[in-house]
Amino acid sequence: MSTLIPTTDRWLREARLAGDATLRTEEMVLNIGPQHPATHGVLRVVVTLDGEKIVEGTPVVGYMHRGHEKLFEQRDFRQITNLCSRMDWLSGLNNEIPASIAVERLMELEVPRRATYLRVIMAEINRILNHLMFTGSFGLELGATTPVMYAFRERELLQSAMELATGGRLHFGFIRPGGLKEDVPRGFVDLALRGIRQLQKAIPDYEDLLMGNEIFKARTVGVGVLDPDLALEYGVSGPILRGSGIPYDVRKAEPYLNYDEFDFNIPVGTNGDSFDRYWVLIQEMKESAKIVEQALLDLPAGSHIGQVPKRLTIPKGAIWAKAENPLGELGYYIVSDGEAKPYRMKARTPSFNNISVVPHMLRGAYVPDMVAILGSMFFVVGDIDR
Amino acid sequence: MAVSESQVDELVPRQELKTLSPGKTKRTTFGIGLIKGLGITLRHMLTPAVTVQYPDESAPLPPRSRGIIALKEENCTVCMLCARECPDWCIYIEGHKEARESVGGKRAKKFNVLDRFAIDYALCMYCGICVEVCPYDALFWGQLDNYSEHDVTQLTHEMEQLNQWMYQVPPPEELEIGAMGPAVKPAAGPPAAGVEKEGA
Amino acid sequence: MADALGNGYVQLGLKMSVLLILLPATLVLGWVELKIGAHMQARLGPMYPGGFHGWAQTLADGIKFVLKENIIPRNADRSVFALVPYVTMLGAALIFVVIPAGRNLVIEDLEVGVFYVLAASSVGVIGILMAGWSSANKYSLMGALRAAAQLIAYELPLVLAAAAVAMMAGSLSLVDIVEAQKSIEIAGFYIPFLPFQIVGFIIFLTAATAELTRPPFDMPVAEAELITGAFTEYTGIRFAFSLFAAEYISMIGLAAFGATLFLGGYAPPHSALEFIPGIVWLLLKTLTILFLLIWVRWTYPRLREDQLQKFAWKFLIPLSLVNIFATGALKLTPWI
Amino acid sequence: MKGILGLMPDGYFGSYLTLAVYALAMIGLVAGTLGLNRLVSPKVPKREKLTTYECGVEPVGTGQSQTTIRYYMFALLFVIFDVEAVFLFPWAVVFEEIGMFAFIEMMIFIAILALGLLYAWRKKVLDWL
Amino acid sequence: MERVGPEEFSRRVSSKLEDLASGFEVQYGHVWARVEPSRIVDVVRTLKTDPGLACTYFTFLSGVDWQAQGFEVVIVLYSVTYGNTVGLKVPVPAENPSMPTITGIFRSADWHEREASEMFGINFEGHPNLVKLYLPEDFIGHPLRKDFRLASRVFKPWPGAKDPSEAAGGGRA
Repeated sequence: MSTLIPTTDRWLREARLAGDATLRTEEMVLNIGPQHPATHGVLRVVVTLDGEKIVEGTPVVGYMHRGHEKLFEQRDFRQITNLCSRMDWLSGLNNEIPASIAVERLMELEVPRRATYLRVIMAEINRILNHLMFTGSFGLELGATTPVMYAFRERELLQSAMELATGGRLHFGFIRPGGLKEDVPRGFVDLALRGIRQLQKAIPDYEDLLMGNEIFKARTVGVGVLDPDLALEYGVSGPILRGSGIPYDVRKAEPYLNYDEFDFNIPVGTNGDSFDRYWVLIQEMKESAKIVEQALLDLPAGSHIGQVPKRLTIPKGAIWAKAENPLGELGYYIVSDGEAKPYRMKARTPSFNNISVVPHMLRGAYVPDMVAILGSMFFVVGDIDR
Repeated sequence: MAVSESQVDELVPRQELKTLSPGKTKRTTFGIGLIKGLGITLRHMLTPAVTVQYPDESAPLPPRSRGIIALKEENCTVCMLCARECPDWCIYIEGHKEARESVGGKRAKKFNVLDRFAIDYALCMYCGICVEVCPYDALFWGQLDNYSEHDVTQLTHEMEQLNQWMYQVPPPEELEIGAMGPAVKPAAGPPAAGVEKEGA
Repeated sequence: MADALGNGYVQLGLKMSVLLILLPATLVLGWVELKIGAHMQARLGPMYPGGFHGWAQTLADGIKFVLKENIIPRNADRSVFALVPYVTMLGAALIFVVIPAGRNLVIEDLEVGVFYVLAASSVGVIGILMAGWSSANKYSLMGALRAAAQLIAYELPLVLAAAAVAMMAGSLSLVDIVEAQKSIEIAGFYIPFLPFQIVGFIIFLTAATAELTRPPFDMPVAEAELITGAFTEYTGIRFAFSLFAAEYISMIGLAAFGATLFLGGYAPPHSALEFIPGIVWLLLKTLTILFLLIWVRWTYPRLREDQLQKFAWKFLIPLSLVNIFATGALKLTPWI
Repeated sequence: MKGILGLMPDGYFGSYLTLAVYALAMIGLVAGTLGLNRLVSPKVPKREKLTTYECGVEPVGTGQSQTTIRYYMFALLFVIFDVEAVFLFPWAVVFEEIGMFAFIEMMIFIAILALGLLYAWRKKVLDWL
Repeated sequence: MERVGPEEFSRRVSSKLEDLASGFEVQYGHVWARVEPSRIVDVVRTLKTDPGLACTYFTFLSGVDWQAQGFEVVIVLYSVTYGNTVGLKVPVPAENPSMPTITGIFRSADWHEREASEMFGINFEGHPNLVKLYLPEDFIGHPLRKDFRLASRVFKPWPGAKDPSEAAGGGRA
């Protein structure tokens, strides 16, 4: 019997060594993207396949390069704020915050407490919006079409709260150096609270629908394991880094705004696999909801913008300022030569580093795993390419 | 370099860093998750849908919603501020100076007269800086949620259309409790009072 | 009149009329699936075409498909590519020949009915294989290989689950199987095989879903990975036939087959309800199974091909072997 | 009753003749719709349109390449078990008449095959490479 | 292992890198230093491997064009253990800008160096695959250099001329 069924790998290897023509297989080069549902955006992954197993997978970026850094050099900071929100279009407000923090530090501007609170509220709502999007689309990539619809339902209320305040649904352009563009209108607090409560009620559904599901577990547990050391070396950040077990969150490590006044936890995964990353996302939504709730109930009265000169000229110098974007650490390195426009403004976007580690994770995975890996690496193509 | 639970506390002394870990999620027997999932979808099937049927009914737009930019022509002084501040250079203004008798009739004063005001919506990124910087309240956001044209060249709109859109401009809304407007410069008066919590 | 009905050709013609029902039934099922799926997702689904809850949505889709350009890519194997809709449709439609809608209301009561259905239902997979290979597209190729792998995984559990029913009934004719279920009668209630074959029923449903390449077993046409896999290159009416029509027709066929095997087919639940025609009961039972299939589709994510293999070989097949043993033991127990 | 070639439509082969007619009718239906489509649909072949789809870039190599299929062993096992199923059906129909003897005999047959499955399992054939 | 303040961390960095770098300073809570191109590999290695520094987290690498004064490559590393940021400024000459690659220490620098290379034209010696990252293969020029003009701002006249008559003539203020 043992000669009848040898272990397959030995058997195939022998056949290959013997040069058996009937068993000759070729490696296949396949382009996944730029027009592919799993890359949700114009990301291209060139994979070399042996059957369905990925031998080598390389992301090809640049299909969406819009030259943000060059454009920054031609604009003043009010204009830059509006440009920033277009990098990671799922978390526009979070993109704007570090840019204006950098200016505030350089100019030693004081931000009123009310503005800081509102910034935190809206940044966290934006984080929830972003996370909802990814929790939904991750299910979609694994073939479950329903979670994304529920996610959009929950997004709607929070989205309208943001729209009520800023007038925009994606590109908010609401942060200004020194505070906010304007104060929020009557009804914002109620609407945001309602949205948060609805989300808190709905989260158990997400947990049951996907995280408790045996098929989902089979598809994600142990798939796309990201080693914590590798993650650090690649500058991976955000939910992905925390999924790998490293509790690095700029909100705690280097508190900006007034995050140190709120009570929230940092969810940290243990295995660094797709499941843990998804788990971190869901938990972060809960924590963000907690922050928003605290901030809303505690919102102080005051002005929405500090004393800001009519014409912003940034004193000479350079600064590196960072913040915790929903997708990870977003920072700007700003060099100023004393004018209104920055001399050089480098945007360090989270998705760029996050996606550069992907080749390591794709090696040896199956094609369907690739979808789970890309889906759980949470990237926005505009954030990679800028 | 996974950080152990004990290390975590040492890392961030400023504030206790509490971490959650998925190890604490409960394990269930095979099949429970599958059945729970079915229960959720069934429950949703039996509850009413949350969507609105778009062309027939549409969700209300908030007053600040950025639909189109309307121009109140009589307020414009051709100061060019909007055109200068526009990050996309999408506003075109033309005008000329005209001498007019003022009411007193003492001497002729020069006025700026607006000849052309056009916005190229193909370039516009809806940032609203022009509305924000306009010192004479000549530009407003109007509500329109399905603005489109068939041809990109038709996206440049002249004064007539921009004036028409003034009818879409909603009345200004009230601010949230506790709002005090921009901080007042110390030179202009006493520091802004009442930064105490009012609650929301 | 009676003479005309007795005429073989007239009878044959009447039997063929079943075909005319199949396409409308596909459209209706497609619409039902859209609506159920939408409501499970807190949406309304199609509402406009036709007026009442968008009943004509799938009809409109169908007309659009007919009007669309039919593209065969340059590198494709043209003849095989064009043959695919015939194969898939044939595989789907052949099942109906033996499904009884009443004691005598069956196109052909083949003696090997169960066997025939199982054979006919796997023809469709050959269509997927042909589509994948002839497209000369790498995604399609992977889809085709997955389809072949899937055939290997689900065929055995399906066969073994059906074999257990054949043991219960002592026949392979579907009419006999229904009659056997009618013979189990307690206080006028006809007890179908379901309570005795609950394990078999679950195995059957699982394997049938895999055979239909429906979620969670839709790996050959996985849209998020392989972009509808084997049918990536298909457009217009060929796409509609190969993918949608074939899927919905075989879905109805397999559901009716399952209803016949496990739920008592055309038999009413109680002897007092005999006056309602058997076709109504068959339809109700078929719809129940269809709802189950749709329900599962809109709830679960997709499995991986190797996971399906493992699931089939390490769980379903041993389980169905045990089921056969249990069925045999049950039949030989004197008190039944 | 006479039929085509005297076989129609009753008798053992008659059933299968019905089947053949049914299949032909189905093919006719599909062919008819495809024909209708040919009549009414536009035909604008363009180079780009006829290119094989590969996510918007020029495809590399061919789609009809020889690739590793990882379920070769499953296929072999499948053949063995499918033959078993063929044996199972005739037995399933008649085993009640023969009784306990047939039951035990078949169970031995199944047990041997199950043992084979177990062996394959232990040899890790049931895992993909 | 404990979290240290930036001042204390700066002292540690300067004592460890005394021979290799200069110009240590703390700006906005981040430690900055100037490093000559020839020393950069050693500096980065020390920062990463020294247990007292443990800057294992690679934040970014980019450039600044100081025109006549050459380029400046900026590398920012972070120590998750000590919660501190270290920024390195590497002056690179304007003529034939070049510096050794640090991909040997941080594999992540691969993409960052490719980006800096195509945007500024800085050559990273020893980089395994220094091809363009974002731009098309045949793109000529280095977009982030100051002498590379933003095309849209060159072709289109400035619409914001203050004097209306000047604006009507399409002139530039």
